Amino acid sequence: MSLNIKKQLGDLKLDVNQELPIENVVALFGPSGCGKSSLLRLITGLDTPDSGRLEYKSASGESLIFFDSSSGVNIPVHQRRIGYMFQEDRLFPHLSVLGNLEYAHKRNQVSTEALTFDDVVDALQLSSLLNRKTVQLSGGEKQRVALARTLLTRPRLLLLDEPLSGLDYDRKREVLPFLEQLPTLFKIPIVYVTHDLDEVSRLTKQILVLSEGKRVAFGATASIISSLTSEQLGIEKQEESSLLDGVISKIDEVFMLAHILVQNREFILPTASTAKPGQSISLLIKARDVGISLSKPTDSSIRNSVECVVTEILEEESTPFAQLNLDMNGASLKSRITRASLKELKLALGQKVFALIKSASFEPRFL
Amino acid sequence: MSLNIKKQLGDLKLDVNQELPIENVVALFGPSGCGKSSLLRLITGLDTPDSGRLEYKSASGESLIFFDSSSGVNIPVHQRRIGYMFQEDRLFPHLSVLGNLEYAHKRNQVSTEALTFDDVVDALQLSSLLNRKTVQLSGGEKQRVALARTLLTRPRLLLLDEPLSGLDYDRKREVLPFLEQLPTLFKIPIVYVTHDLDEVSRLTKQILVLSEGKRVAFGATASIISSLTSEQLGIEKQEESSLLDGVISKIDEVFMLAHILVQNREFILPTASTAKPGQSISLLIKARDVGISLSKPTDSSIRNSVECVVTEILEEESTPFAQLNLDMNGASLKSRITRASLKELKLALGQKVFALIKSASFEPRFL
Amino acid sequence: MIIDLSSLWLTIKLALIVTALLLFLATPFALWLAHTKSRLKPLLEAVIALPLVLPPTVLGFYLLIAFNPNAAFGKTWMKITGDTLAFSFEGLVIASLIYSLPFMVQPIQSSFESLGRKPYETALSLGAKPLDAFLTVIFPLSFRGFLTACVLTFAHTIGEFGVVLMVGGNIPQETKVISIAIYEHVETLEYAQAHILSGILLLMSFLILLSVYAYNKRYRINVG
Amino acid sequence: MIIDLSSLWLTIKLALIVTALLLFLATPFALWLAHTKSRLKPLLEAVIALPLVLPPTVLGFYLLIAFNPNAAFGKTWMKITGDTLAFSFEGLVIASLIYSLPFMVQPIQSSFESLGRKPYETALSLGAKPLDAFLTVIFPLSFRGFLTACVLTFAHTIGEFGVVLMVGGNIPQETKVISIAIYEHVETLEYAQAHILSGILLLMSFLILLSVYAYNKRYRINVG
Amino acid sequence: AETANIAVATNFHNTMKELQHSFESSYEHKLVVISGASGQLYAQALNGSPIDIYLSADQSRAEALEHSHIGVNGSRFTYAIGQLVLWAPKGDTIQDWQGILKNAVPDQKIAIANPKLAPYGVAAEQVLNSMEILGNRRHQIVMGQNVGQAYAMVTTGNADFGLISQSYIKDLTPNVWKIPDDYYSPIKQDAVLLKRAQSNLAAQSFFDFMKSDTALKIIEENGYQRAK
Ligand SMILES: Nc1ncnc2c1ncn2[C@@H]1O[C@H](COP(=O)(O)OP(=O)(O)OP(=O)(O)O)[C@@H](O)[C@H]1O
Ligand SMILES: Nc1ncnc2c1ncn2[C@@H]1O[C@H](COP(=O)(O)OP(=O)(O)OP(=O)(O)O)[C@@H](O)[C@H]1O
Ligand code: MOO
Ligand SMILES: [Mg+2]
Ligand SMILES: [Mg+2]
Repeated sequence: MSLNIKKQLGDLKLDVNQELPIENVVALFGPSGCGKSSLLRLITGLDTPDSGRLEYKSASGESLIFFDSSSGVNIPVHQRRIGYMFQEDRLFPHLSVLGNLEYAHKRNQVSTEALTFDDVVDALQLSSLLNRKTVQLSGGEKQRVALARTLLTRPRLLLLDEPLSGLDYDRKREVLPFLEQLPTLFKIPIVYVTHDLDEVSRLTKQILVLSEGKRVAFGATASIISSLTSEQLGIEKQEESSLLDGVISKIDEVFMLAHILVQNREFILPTASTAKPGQSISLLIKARDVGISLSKPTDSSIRNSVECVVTEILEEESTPFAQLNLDMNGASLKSRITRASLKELKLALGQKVFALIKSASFEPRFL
Repeated sequence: MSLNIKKQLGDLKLDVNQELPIENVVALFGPSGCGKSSLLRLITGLDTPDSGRLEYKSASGESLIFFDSSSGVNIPVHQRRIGYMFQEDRLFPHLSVLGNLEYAHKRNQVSTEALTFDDVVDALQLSSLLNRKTVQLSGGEKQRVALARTLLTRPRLLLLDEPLSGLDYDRKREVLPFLEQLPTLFKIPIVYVTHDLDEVSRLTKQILVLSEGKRVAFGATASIISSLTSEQLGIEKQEESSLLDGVISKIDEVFMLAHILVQNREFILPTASTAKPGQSISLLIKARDVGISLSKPTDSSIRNSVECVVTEILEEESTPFAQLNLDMNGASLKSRITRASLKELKLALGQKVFALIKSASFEPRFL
Repeated sequence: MIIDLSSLWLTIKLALIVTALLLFLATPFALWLAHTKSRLKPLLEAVIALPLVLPPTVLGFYLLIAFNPNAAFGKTWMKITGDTLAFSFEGLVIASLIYSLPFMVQPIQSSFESLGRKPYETALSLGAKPLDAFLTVIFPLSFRGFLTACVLTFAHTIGEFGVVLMVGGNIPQETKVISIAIYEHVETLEYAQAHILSGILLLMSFLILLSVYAYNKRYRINVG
Repeated sequence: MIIDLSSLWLTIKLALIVTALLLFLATPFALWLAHTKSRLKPLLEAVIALPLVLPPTVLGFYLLIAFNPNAAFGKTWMKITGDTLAFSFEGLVIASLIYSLPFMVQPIQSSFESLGRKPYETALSLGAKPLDAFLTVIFPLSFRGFLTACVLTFAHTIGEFGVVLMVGGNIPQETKVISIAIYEHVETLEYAQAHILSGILLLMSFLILLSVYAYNKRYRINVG
Repeated sequence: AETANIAVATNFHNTMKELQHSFESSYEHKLVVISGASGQLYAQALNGSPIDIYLSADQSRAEALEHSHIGVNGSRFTYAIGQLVLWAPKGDTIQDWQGILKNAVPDQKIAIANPKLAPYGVAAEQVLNSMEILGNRRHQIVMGQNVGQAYAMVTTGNADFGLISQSYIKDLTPNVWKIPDDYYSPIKQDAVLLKRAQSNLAAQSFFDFMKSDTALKIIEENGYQRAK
């Protein structure tokens, strides 16, 4: 999708020029008020840009101009076939849960291989709620119904605005894999707004970072998360992470561990049953989960100790912490340790160290 | 506060009988649809229980019967002076942001030592938004205004229903400390609904866990989180945590580290500048952040290695993980390691091991 | 004592036709008024309410002037339909449309305004075409406004007789509505007949209104 | 040619008093209707709309009978106030109240219903007393419904003359409202006077309505 | 000086104004004129409206009031006899009135007052009956509530002919034809004094004045006949 959009929103000047190759899930990330929801509204056609151009290119090569201020094109909302899950509750109060779902379902029966009604109801565990009135739903239940309703529009493109924010861990764990499948199984690309880095790393391959209405960065989730600082991403320091691209070399089926080669270094990590040797995967490693040792530990449960070279040392004066950038045979890895350890271990630039990563820091879902 | 409430809500039978000693912040925790919001509505008086009794006892000993079905007492909402932040957006569309805030402010000028208008506006960074119409706010901005408006009711008791769910990390980091101060600085007890264990551990001293309308557990946050399984808490396995009560023995001001004695074992953790020796604190330690070593490591950045005895070993057959319950001189600590490590280290019940905890896993905020 | 019920049917026919026509005419207009940002809006709103201000017979008098086949409007109508407007059922309908327009427009517009754009937006985003979205979302959510509008229009058209008398000419089967019949009885001191006809009219209207409201109650949307 | 403007002031006085009184009487009633779960609701709603159905003169006839100092209602009034109701300004006010009640109740009730309970709950939870919550939240958020109700009531009371004619008795200075004056001019072929008085009435009403709507436009709440 | 309230049928309203003028200039008293439909004024009087004299458009309602508990028995008299005219603004002035009515093409309308409401309507009905128009060409008849409305229908050009009171057409233009008396029973308009007026000098004086030559002259000038 080719986005080139300008729009004045009160004090905020939204101005985004970006090619979004939406094969799969693109995260839209940025601090509150940076213009994420406004951008989605412009893509759906609910609002009209002051100027610019908006062109949709599907995976199959289909190209549609949704908006073009120079030629005066402005395709109406309902013809764009974009599924949009609003940030706030927008269920229809005059319809039951079932009525709300069928509203989308009936109007969008496009192809036989698409998501079925039951798929969606099952995935979001809505069968016991179908006859409820919408006022009788809890916050999380509303959120799930809204998500289901949006999915049932079987759109060309799905825009989800913080879809999981009201859900508890259990529900998130159940809904996330379902969302993960959508792009590959049902060929529905997703633009996903969230404040949650876990969701970003798990769901998305690419990320567009906004700040005050402007594009800050766009690229592979791994490289953006590794290369931008927490300030640039608008996240907490201790959430700063590295994303490493690796290939599974071996699966240990008994202990459910995957041996993963990243730049010829081996990581041993918990794995989900679907992982296969040869598969390439990306590892999100939080800097705070990476410890440093001068020697390779032997009798501990910490399974991963990889040799690295210290390339950068950033002491955070007003905090107890320091951040290390490590070079691991060409890949870059961040570590977050206390300034006390930094001193004690007498770490210096160019020094060889072992990065310690506990396997249990990874959930199989990261694979 | 003495809660004894029954109410039929569709299929859900809400039945909670619990004494809530609300000196500070009590978390209300439980899966989506378990009745958290419904319980808050009953406490505020917006809904009326089918039967039961609701008595408020303030820290100063003041006792008020809000509701009693046997004597027919039912104090109206506005006389209860309970601040309630609804889960969904309830800003008044006919008032500006300022108007919304003043609505609460003007009606609740009870004491001079209470929160000032400017305190709240500053804490939630609303000064640039004051003249906005509410439709011109982003999701997170709305959330902050709603929180501010509730705070400005200067209530006897504050009920917050997922107040931070729409906020980004930066805002959360700014708002949380402010909420933390409320009970001590302004003598406002809080009942806090959230799905986020971090918020629970950071803000709350006590926790009430609900499931399907019934009380599952109530007690000190530390002990509940340590003793209940993730299933009982309705959280993800890898979020399972221990909470240890400790006392600060020493502060290292240079490196901003606190030495903390827990059951005579010393932990060295990053600290915030406000921490003082002698202060008691609770440490939330995620099981997945606790590694196991047979010997005490020497040349690593992992500062904390405490001697423990293995008291329980739970292998999770269908996952790569195992969970260890450790006894640390009387306190219990959970560790989550791979089953592979369990085998390799030949761990057995009663065995002495060192629990490894990286200091950086802790943020100063946990102190 | 002869009770002529033909006037009752004529009245109900007139009220139904006027209500139905106004529903179609007023709805797009109300929609436009509710969402326009035009500076003309207050002007149009004021103009719509104006016919109310004139006493019905006087409004009828002015309508007669307009209906005159030599006046612009009457002439145009004559050209198009080959018929005069005054003293015809069509004329009654037009007069009632003008007279009752505000009763239809205002409650509908008012409910559109309080509904806002969100439900409509949501429906579009779920793939509904504009008309579909209107019928399946805006209409049911503003149902109470439509109901109010229709009840006021219907009842008012039934009760109206000043305008009707003036432009209708009281032609049996054509323009002699029940309100005129009751009025006649009152004027000629036939109070018994007046009571009976009024009774019938009230009872019928009451039953119609009651069933409408009872239906509405069952149907009612729980907005919280 | 003498234009008697006293009738204009009398009319405006009547319309203002009726609108103001109805606002106070109808609002609690509309509030109750909007939120009650009583089975009587449709019944009451139908009854309120009924006065509309009768031709105004006929309604006036029945009111005249009720106002008769020998009838129950008229007698009670006589006892309390020492005055007869018929042919007095007070009588006009009461008759207009009954006649215009549905115009006030229905739009207000309709907007209360679409507003739902949420804003009210929210206001209470912010420490507002019920009346305070009503005035500061429910009222402004249903403002458009109130406006519609007041405009319809006001314009309708100005234009109403059938009922007024009957119970007022067309007594100069006391019950001779402008609509009757215009009506009389039309009936007695004093068309020039009728045009002038109509023109004045229309212009005044137009100006009033225009300023009301212009104010409303500025004031209008953006619900999205 | 005293004041009397005179309820007057609409068709007589303009004449009444002249009578009032003449009366007030030679007496000390004042009159308040309340006009309306005869039936309406009757109902109001029965229910306590403050009128002293009732000038009906017919005899029957006046009679009913006279014999009610508020009327003065024996006070009733005929103050005027209405005359019916045919008014055809677009008519052919060479024809007589019968010719005009007979030759009216089917879509031409004849406006009359509603016979149920106004005596002029009754008279008009009698005329049309005698010419068999009512039987065959009913659809051509349009009715106003009263003579004034019938007049309005003609004057606005919507009706082609009107059978109306002569009092409405003071100057007999070439387009107005008097309908001979024998085509309809006389339209006798009766006056009644009400009991509440018995001690009211103004009412008494005006009631007498109505019978005076001055008054009768004015009444005649306005298109009515003197009662015989
Ligand atoms: N109609 C409008 N008029 C003026 N300002 C507006 C309008 N709509 C949005 N804004 C402002 O534009 C900014 C971007 O809003 P937007 O809703 O896109 O933020 P967001 O990135 O989605 O934030 P959040 O994560 O809090 O939902 C906000 O500061 C908001 O106040
Ligand atoms: N008025 C009602 N009638 C019937 N059922 C209701 C009603 N209100 C709530 N419920 C049901 O009661 C249950 C509890 O709802 P509640 O809103 O209290 O959940 P919650 O714990 O706040 O969940 P969440 O975390 O999703 O907000 C839900 O299953 C909801 O559907
Ligand atoms: O107004 Mo009348 O009663 O037809 O003369
Ligand atoms: Mg947003
Ligand atoms: Mg909830």
